[in-house]
Amino acid sequence: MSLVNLHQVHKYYGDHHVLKGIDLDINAGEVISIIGKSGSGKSTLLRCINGLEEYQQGGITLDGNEVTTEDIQVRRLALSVGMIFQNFNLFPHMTVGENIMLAPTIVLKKSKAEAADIAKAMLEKVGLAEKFDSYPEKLSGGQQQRVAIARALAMSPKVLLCDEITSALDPELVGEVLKVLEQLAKEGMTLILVTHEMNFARDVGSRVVFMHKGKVWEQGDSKTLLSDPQTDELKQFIGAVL
Amino acid sequence: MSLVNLHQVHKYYGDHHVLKGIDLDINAGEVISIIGKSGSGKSTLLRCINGLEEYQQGGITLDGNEVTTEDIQVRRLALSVGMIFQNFNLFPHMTVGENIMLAPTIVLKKSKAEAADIAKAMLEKVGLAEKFDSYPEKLSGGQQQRVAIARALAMSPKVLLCDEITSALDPELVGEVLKVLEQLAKEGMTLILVTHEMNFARDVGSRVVFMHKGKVWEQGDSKTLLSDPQTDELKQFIGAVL
Amino acid sequence: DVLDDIKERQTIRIAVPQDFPPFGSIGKDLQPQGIDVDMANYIAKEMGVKLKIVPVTSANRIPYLQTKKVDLVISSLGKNPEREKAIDFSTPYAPFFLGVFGDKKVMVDSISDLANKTVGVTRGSVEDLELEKNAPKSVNVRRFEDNNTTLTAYLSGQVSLIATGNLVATEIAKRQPNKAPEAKFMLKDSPCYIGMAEGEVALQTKVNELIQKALASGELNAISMKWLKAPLPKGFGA
Amino acid sequence: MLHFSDLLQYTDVFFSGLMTTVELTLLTTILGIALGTSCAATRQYGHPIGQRTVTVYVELIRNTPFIVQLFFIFFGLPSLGLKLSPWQASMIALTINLGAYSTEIIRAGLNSIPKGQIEAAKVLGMTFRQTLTRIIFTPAFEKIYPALTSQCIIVMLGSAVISQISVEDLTYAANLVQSRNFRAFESYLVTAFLYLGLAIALRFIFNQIGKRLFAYREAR
Amino acid sequence: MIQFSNYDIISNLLYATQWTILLSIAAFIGGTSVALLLTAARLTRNNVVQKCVHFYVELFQGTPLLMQMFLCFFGLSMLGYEISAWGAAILSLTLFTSAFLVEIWRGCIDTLPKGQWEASRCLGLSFLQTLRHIILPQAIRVAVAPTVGFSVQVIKGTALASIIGFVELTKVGTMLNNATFEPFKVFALVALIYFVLCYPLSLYSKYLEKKFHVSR
Ligand SMILES: Nc1ncnc2c1ncn2[C@@H]1O[C@H](COP(=O)(O)OP(=O)(O)OP(=O)(O)O)[C@@H](O)[C@H]1O
Ligand SMILES: Nc1ncnc2c1ncn2[C@@H]1O[C@H](COP(=O)(O)OP(=O)(O)OP(=O)(O)O)[C@@H](O)[C@H]1O
Ligand SMILES: [Mg+2]
Ligand SMILES: [Mg+2]
Repeated sequence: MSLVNLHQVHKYYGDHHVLKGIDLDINAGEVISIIGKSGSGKSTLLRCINGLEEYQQGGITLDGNEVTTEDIQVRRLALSVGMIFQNFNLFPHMTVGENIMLAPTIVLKKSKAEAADIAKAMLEKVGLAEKFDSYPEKLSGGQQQRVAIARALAMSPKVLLCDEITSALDPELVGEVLKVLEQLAKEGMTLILVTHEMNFARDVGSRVVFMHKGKVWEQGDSKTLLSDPQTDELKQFIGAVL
Repeated sequence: MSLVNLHQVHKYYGDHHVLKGIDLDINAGEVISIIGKSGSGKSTLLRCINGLEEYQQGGITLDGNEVTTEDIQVRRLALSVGMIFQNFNLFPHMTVGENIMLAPTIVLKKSKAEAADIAKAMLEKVGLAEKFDSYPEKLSGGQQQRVAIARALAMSPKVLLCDEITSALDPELVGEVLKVLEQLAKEGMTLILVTHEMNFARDVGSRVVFMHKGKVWEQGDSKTLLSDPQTDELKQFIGAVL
Repeated sequence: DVLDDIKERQTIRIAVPQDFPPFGSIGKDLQPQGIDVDMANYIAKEMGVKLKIVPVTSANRIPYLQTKKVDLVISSLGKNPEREKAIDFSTPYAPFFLGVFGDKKVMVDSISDLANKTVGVTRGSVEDLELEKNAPKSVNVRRFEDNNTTLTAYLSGQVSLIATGNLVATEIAKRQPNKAPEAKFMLKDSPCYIGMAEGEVALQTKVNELIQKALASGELNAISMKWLKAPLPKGFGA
Repeated sequence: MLHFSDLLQYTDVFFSGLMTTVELTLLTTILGIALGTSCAATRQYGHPIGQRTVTVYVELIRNTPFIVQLFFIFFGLPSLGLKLSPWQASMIALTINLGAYSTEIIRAGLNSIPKGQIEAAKVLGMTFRQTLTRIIFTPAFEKIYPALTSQCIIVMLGSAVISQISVEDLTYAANLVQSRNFRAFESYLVTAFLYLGLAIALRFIFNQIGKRLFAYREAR
Repeated sequence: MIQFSNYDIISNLLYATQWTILLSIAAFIGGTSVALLLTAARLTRNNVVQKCVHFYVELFQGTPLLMQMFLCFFGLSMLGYEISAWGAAILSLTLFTSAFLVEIWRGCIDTLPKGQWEASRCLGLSFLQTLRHIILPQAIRVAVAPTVGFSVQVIKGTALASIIGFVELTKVGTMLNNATFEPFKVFALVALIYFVLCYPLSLYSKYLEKKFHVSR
């Protein structure tokens, strides 16, 4: 059975029809890249998957459980879905270590010591072991984003949602974040990424989903789709970005 | 004689030594791309060239005149140097037309009619003739940046300084701005660009200047430098960005 | 001097209370009326100049005089040594007794009974100074800016004892019979004087002359009858 | 012309007035900010009825003069059977006043927290209460701390009015001295500078506390 | 004995409201005029002038309005300047209002992005031209809302003029209270009238603020 399943999902902002019947099946271990023009509904799609936004029609299941925006449901969901944002959203008044330990202690009720061990292990993973006691504002953008990844990983999620997580970074910092993602992909983590990094999508991703006007316009194996787009819209998009 | 000349320029912010002896010669008609990591001093260098920042040692001349930060001097400089910023800095309370006409009327003392003609011609050039009466906020980022270029061009500068002028734009809007720059380069305008667009630097630029730790670390013909970097630092930088 | 100024101006500025019935309080038209106002009218008429009424509070009436905002203070002003250092006084023009008044339920018969009691008083008034001088140290004196506030404090029940003039207390009794304060004991016999800036001898002489004249002609007595419903005490002003 | 020496014998009057002002200021600062915080949280995230109530309270207080509020509480409420000492009435009036203003200020702070912070907490599985206390409050207070400081000082200066209902604060001292020695200008001038000193001291203390509270800022 | 009917109370309060309004308008005009001068002085970027303005602001923001009134009223006369309660109230409210408005307006000028100054400079505009064409038009739009908002503080500030004996709304309130002994009713009415004066201004200020933010 698929890990994430979307079935005819429709989403409106008021009168604005943003998602127009999305069908999508994602299996454990897949690395999905969602691409598309600004406003095509990529972020909205991600946010529906983890209950940050309501949808009005259709259904989303995660690991067989229905996704809704009820508080309790969202909190239960948070145990299996991690999310990373474009602008990091680290908590500025906590050290890197405290940022990572917070949810394991107050949500998973782990002891401080245990949480600290997890935090250290996760920081190790993203290559920032020495930043445990630094405050976020002292880190570069790339480092902050890696901390955000570590923070999400500390909850040992089954899926990681990433919304343009390298767009706010200076170009020379993009690489270090992508490297971490690549490592995660290798370890078998299920990743759903909204991204403009075509090279990454092609080389690391298993599948590319092209969204256009609130629909999944075209999807398929990442290498073939990007080198041989079928629709004019995707051709044009690839032309503009590359 | 060179159009812009920098000789052993040193610049400090307090104790922070930001430019450490910059030597640079730029001839009329050249298209210079300045690249380098964040914090390497690229913006500072540009801002010294048009008198927005003071420097503490060395000398800068433009068309033979010394550059200082005195008010009168800067205003005289403004007649031959145009600058375009990352975040456009259009005047939000004026229409596109008024934005462009402002300096020609109150600085160059041209008549309204004459200034309007110039504004229209410049808007034509950047492909926005029909936006004369729009307010900036109604335009997309790419269009705003093109207006900013038109505004600078209306003063018929000898050099145009561009500080990462596409970094704040959505990827699909970058192309339209670069196309305008390319056109200007073809017409023989001297351009000094701080940029992360390596393809543009290679294809359109005549020379690339790589800055590192406040120094001009390496420079040369754009095609050869980017395909055959000499220093480790540049190699690493190119590796990270491309 | 001030007397010349008044003549030149053809106007005399006199400070009167507006919160101290029956000496001065406002009518429906917000204009002051009372003994002090009648007295002011009398002085102006006798001097043959126009009258400009300036409403004041007990706390600020002396500063008004010192800062030459007014020529005379006719504001139920009592005499004491501190004040005599700051301003000059005429002869008295109206009788006045100071006392402590209050709720029937509060048992107080003399100044020593005030120990550990709370008394409301208008700041800077003669009764304020009397209490400070003679009352036991343990008395809790609450000082309010003007008589308005002192009375309101009593009537709203914020204090159950106040130190004030006999006439003021009578006035309350007239207006709010159910809350009429009971006289507890007398603090001081303190007739009212007209105040003027220090060293204005000409003005002082003139004012004293006019008071004597009113006393002789029965004018003062008439004012007393009108507002106090009683003639002046025997030997007043002698 | 000026005789400041006449004030010397009243030093203890001024001092005790100053202490009353300081005492009331500190107390109302704490109570007022606590009131403002709960009202702001109610207004921002609470039940619609709670939100409406807070709005009415805030607008009523912000649009009427403090002295009228004070008179209303001290003189008006006893006719409803609620008798308060001048000190209590002042403390309540000042607290209610600061509460209303700080509600608006703190709400601006809550608003200034990027939505992303709240979402980040949400996707980590935190409850709303946890998010409020651990994620929102500290940065929100830091952002509005200067505004809050200024408001507390404004309330402290506004407290000069409570002398009108016989609270023996600093202004009361000035008035008392003035009614005894008739040196109005001198005693008011000295008092004005005492208030100025108090304002400066208060700002300094607030800054010091702020440095402690938001120590992580210093880590830069 | 005089009896005050509700009609008498209300008509007297409304009569006094005129004085409150008049005093507010006078103080507001005085305050904005002085604040304009001080803002202009501050923009000269002359160090000494800026220090002076700063001191002025500290002084009048750091002392109670009531003290300022006492000093204007009793203090100035003691120094030999004749001043009425009305004059003292206007003078002290002007000082108070201007000290706050200078700060508010400075904030408005400071919120404009530095890029606006730099872009103007790069186009060759002089300092005065930049002010006139770029900074002030934008700053004024930002400043309207908080300035209207502050006018509410001015109206409320006029209530203190009652303490130096100026007969306005609060003063008449206390006078009527003394004559009627109905503090609850009188002060509730007084508060209501202030609310009716101030609340529309508060609402208008909020509306302007919103409008400005939307059009940004
Ligand atoms: N909170 C919201 N309220 C109303 N409309 C919204 C909201 N969020 C997004 N939209 C609209 O929904 C559409 C899809 O937005 P979405 O953010 O999903 O696009 P996107 O593909 O992620 O674009 P981008 O690449 O710019 O992030 C857009 O037209 C946007 O204007
Ligand atoms: N106004 C300033 N005050 C103090 N330090 C500054 C200032 N502006 C820049 N710096 C410092 O000077 C150094 C060079 O900054 P500069 O903005 O020139 O770098 P840059 O190469 O343009 O970087 P970026 O790619 O991030 O724009 C940096 O270390 C920066 O922190
Ligand atoms: Mg998006
Ligand atoms: Mg830069």
